[in-house]
Amino acid sequence: MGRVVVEVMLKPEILDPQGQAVLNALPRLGFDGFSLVRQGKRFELSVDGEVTDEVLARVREAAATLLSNPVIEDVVAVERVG
Amino acid sequence: MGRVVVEVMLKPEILDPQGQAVLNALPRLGFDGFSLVRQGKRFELSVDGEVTDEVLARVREAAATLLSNPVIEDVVAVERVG
Amino acid sequence: MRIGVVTFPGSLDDRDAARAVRLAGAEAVSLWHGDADLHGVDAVVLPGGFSYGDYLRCGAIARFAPVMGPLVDAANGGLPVLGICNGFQVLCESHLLPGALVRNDHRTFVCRDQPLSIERTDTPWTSAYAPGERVVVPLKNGEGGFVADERTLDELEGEGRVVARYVGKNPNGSYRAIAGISNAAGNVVGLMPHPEHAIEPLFGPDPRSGTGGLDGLRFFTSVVEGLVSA
Amino acid sequence: MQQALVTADIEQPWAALGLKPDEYQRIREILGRRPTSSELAMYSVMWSEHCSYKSSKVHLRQFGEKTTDAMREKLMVGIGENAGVVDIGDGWAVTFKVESHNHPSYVEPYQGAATGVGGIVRDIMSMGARPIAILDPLRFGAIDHPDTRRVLPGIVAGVGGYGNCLGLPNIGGEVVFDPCYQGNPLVNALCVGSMRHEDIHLANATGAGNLVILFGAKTGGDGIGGVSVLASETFESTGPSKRPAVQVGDPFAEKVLIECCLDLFAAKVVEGIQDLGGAGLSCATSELASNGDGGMHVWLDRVPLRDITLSPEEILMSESQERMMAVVRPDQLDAFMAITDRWAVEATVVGEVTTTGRLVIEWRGETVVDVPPRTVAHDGPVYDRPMQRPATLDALQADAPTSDRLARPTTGEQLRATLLQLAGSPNLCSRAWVTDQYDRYVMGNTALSMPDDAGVVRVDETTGRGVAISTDCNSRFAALDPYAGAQLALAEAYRNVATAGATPLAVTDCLNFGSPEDPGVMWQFAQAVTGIADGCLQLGVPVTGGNVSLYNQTGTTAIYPTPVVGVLGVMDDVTRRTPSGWREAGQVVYLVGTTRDELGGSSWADVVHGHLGGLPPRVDLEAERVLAEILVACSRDGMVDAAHDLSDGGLATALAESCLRYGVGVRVWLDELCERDGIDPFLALFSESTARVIASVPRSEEVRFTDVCTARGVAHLRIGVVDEAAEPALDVQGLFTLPLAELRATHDATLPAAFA
Ligand SMILES: Nc1ncnc2c1ncn2[C@@H]1O[C@H](COP(=O)(O)OP(=O)(O)O)[C@@H](O)[C@H]1O
Ligand SMILES: [Mg+2]
Repeated sequence: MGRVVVEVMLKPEILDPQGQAVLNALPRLGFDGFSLVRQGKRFELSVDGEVTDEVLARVREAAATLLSNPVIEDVVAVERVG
Repeated sequence: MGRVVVEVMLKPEILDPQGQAVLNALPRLGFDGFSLVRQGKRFELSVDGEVTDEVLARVREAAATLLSNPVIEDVVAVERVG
Repeated sequence: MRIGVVTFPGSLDDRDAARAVRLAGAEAVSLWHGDADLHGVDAVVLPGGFSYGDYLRCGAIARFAPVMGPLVDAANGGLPVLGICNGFQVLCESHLLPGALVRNDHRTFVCRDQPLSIERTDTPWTSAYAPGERVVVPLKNGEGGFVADERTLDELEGEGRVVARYVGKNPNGSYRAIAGISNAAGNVVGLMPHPEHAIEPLFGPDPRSGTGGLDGLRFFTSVVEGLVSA
Repeated sequence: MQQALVTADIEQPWAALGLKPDEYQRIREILGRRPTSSELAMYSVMWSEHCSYKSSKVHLRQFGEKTTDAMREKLMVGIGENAGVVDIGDGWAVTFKVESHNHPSYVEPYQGAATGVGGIVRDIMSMGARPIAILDPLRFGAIDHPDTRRVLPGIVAGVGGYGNCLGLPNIGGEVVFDPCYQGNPLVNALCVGSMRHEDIHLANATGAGNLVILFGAKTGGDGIGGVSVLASETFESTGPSKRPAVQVGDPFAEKVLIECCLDLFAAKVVEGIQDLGGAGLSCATSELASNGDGGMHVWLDRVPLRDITLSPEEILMSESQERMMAVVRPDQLDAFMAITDRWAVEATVVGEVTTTGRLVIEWRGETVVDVPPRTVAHDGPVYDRPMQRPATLDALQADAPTSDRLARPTTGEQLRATLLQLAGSPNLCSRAWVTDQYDRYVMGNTALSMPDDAGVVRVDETTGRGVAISTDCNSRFAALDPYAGAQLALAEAYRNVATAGATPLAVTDCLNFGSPEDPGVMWQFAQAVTGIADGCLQLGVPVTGGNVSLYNQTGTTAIYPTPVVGVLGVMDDVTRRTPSGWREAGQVVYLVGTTRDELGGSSWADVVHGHLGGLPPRVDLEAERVLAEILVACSRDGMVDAAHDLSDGGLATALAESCLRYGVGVRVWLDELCERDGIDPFLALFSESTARVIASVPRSEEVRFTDVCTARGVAHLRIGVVDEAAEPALDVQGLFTLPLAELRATHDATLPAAFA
């Protein structure tokens, strides 16, 4: 059984209230020196067999069509793992 | 300016309705052969200076306390990038 | 006059939308997400709710439902389509409307009586309003922040496609306080607030906060009258 | 099974599973052998305090015993089923119940609260009803305690996240702060459902050969927590010992399940139905069987699993959410499956109804359970635990807030400042920051919700028939006197429902207390139950169901007794509902009821002096009953435009809230009131005497209104007039003027400042 990880982040120009909230909370907990936090998504997809190049290509397509919305998000990684 | 990426996933035994929804949607879009999808979070934290080991240690602590909920989530990665 | 109301798994305001259609004098036809057929309706409402739990992104999974195939074609062919809240999100994910809806800037779900100004009145859904008219309609969403790039926003403004705008405090961080937009032709309208919850006295916004609590009904009478006279 | 006979004397982990030596012994007697590990798992969860009510049963019996035939008249299903059902007329019935999810919400606030809502909604569904509204009585530690900041936003987001996604309007609840809840926040959730009389379903498995179907979510290792971890470590079976103690909710799955169930009911393909909640399959199978023909055969390995490593014991104990169990005739199986398929709900035949009188469960060809189901579901241990009135109570009751001990405001300036201080205090400030996170519009039937006295929803769209509900409990009163405190909770909820214009019909309660092993707590519990039972008898409204939550304590310190009472009332036409705010200038404001020097446990003593002592206000249920009659008549005949009940914070708070509701001011005079009741302006404004409301009466209705009060011998007095000035204010003549803008700013600021 193989796995593929897909990572999706909001485009830099899109407001990210969750990242902002984390940024605001950090100093309150004593964590200083951070200038920006952005929060995105990480998907782990398991496939039955091996992660062939063909599988990877299909995941790339799914990442671009279903797992992300290109209007607001970028797919930053599609990678084999494990 | 340096960056650190933190990745957080739900513990394997915790129900992940979002991942489940994606898994169910994939075949309807013609993407077959997936056996499991889990959805987690990816944070990008920017720091003012360089990402020293000390910074990394602090991020690790923030990851364990603020960025994840240890009752239901695991921190799967804390890494320097860029 | 037959107006379709689509039910996805997780749709919540479908029966409310059907009630609004009936009160506006038309027949409400229930359309099922898994049925790739619009059954000859004269207009369609995509109601609010949490289709597929709003998992992944709001509207992202509903977009691929079988009913959306004929719906997209019909919308491109001029069929009046109104997407309310989750329906708006589905229309954006389907690229029938530009932009996207993201998590509210204050990160909490908000339910409130929302003042709006109706800015475009030449759509089939807003023809019964006066340009610039101020109305109060319930707003309830967790991911209602309308976002798009600057060029798209300028284009929407330039072409007069901002259908409704929030008045007063921006409730969710929407860019340029946009509450609703239309496609270029005007037949497809997406709206974050819920006009179907302001159609009966005493069951909508406090009468004190607006003009009697019935401000939403004209979204539905607009399309009915438009279709009758067409 | 074989194993159990062969190794009859093996040491079993009964103690680790929470069973007492004599309980384990009883299980052996019932079975005539040692239990298998699966049987032990079942008995241990079903005989737990949570499922068996072993400490509370002897007291709860009063609810049944003190229900007269007259009170049963509208009661279609009483205590003992998943939820009670009452007849509201025109062939409509409603079912409602309140439940707690306290501890899970402390561990994981969002999921704990979310699954609390999910659980009570399934109870309502299992009666055959469509859920139509939610209320959420909540209690937290001090507002400025760091843990409150951790817990409250998550709990509120969880209640909202789940309820909003289900499409159920949230029409009321409570938000109370008190240090006694610091380590024990209370998350109670109430759900109401409606149905036609003929659609009532019950949880029983009858008809030999009928199929037992498990449907909804797959079963995972959720929510068996400590018990399960222990279990998997000690049971003879293998399996990973790491199971999540936290249940995660999937509101989308539950929404689909609701619609699916309603389609199944409409198609009449369900003979009996039961939700899966606490104790999961152990509970569902044993209850269905023992309420039916008494026998059931289950193939446990057919249960669809999310985690294939689960042992049979764990499958039996799992509390995975969003599951239901139905009993279906074989000839209707296809129709059943067609409906579940349409909603993409997984459904599996896992068993069959038998006439053996035994619940037999098989796992991979081996019998792992063979028990009389009643012994699991209903014949658990019953304890009559020792009770003792706490020795400290006398001193507490003696410490009355008399004027020589607590300084009272006297001047207009002081009274004004006191009113403002109360209006901004955590327990009296605006709840909007919380309730704005809840959808109150969905379904389009909400006629009243926050911040009015009761939530009101329409049930029948053609006639407007509907119900009103309120939940209340002032636990400070209950701490001073649990019997009176419980009756005061009942009285307040009853009054709230009547204030909205509805005729009170039925009661549900959620009894949140400390450890039953503490005789003082047990005494409080018994007092509170007796108080509610006696009160309901006097008011003529039956208790239809509820929930007990014990062990709410940190170390040896228990929470204040918190018997939350929910009252449901009916209205022929909800458009006649009475809101809590006035709107028309010139209308006359009446105070109905009598005001005495009653400040024990009051908001004033708490907020201004941090004081709790003395006796709570006097309970007068006959006065409440008559007041309710007046309020219902007023709503039906259009005699009042607004009415608001007086409770926490007394008249001052009620006036402030009625002004703020629509931003319309009032001019008030207190001289006559002070003279009539022999009190001073301070008492007039801040005393918490019960059986009182204020009402705004159109001038044209004044005669009729006063006649109605006079005819019933109820004290009533004109105390003010609605006054729409350019700058609306709460003006107490001769004492002070408080502009509403200032009042609102104070009232609105508190929760956002603490949590936004
Ligand atoms: N957690 C909550 N959820 C929904 N509504 C709430 C909640 N807490 C308070 N409310 C609503 O806010 C209003 C004011 O609450 P409260 O002062 O406790 O009412 P009362 O004193 O009349 O019982 C009521 O309408 C109540 O139902
Ligand atoms: Mg009240």
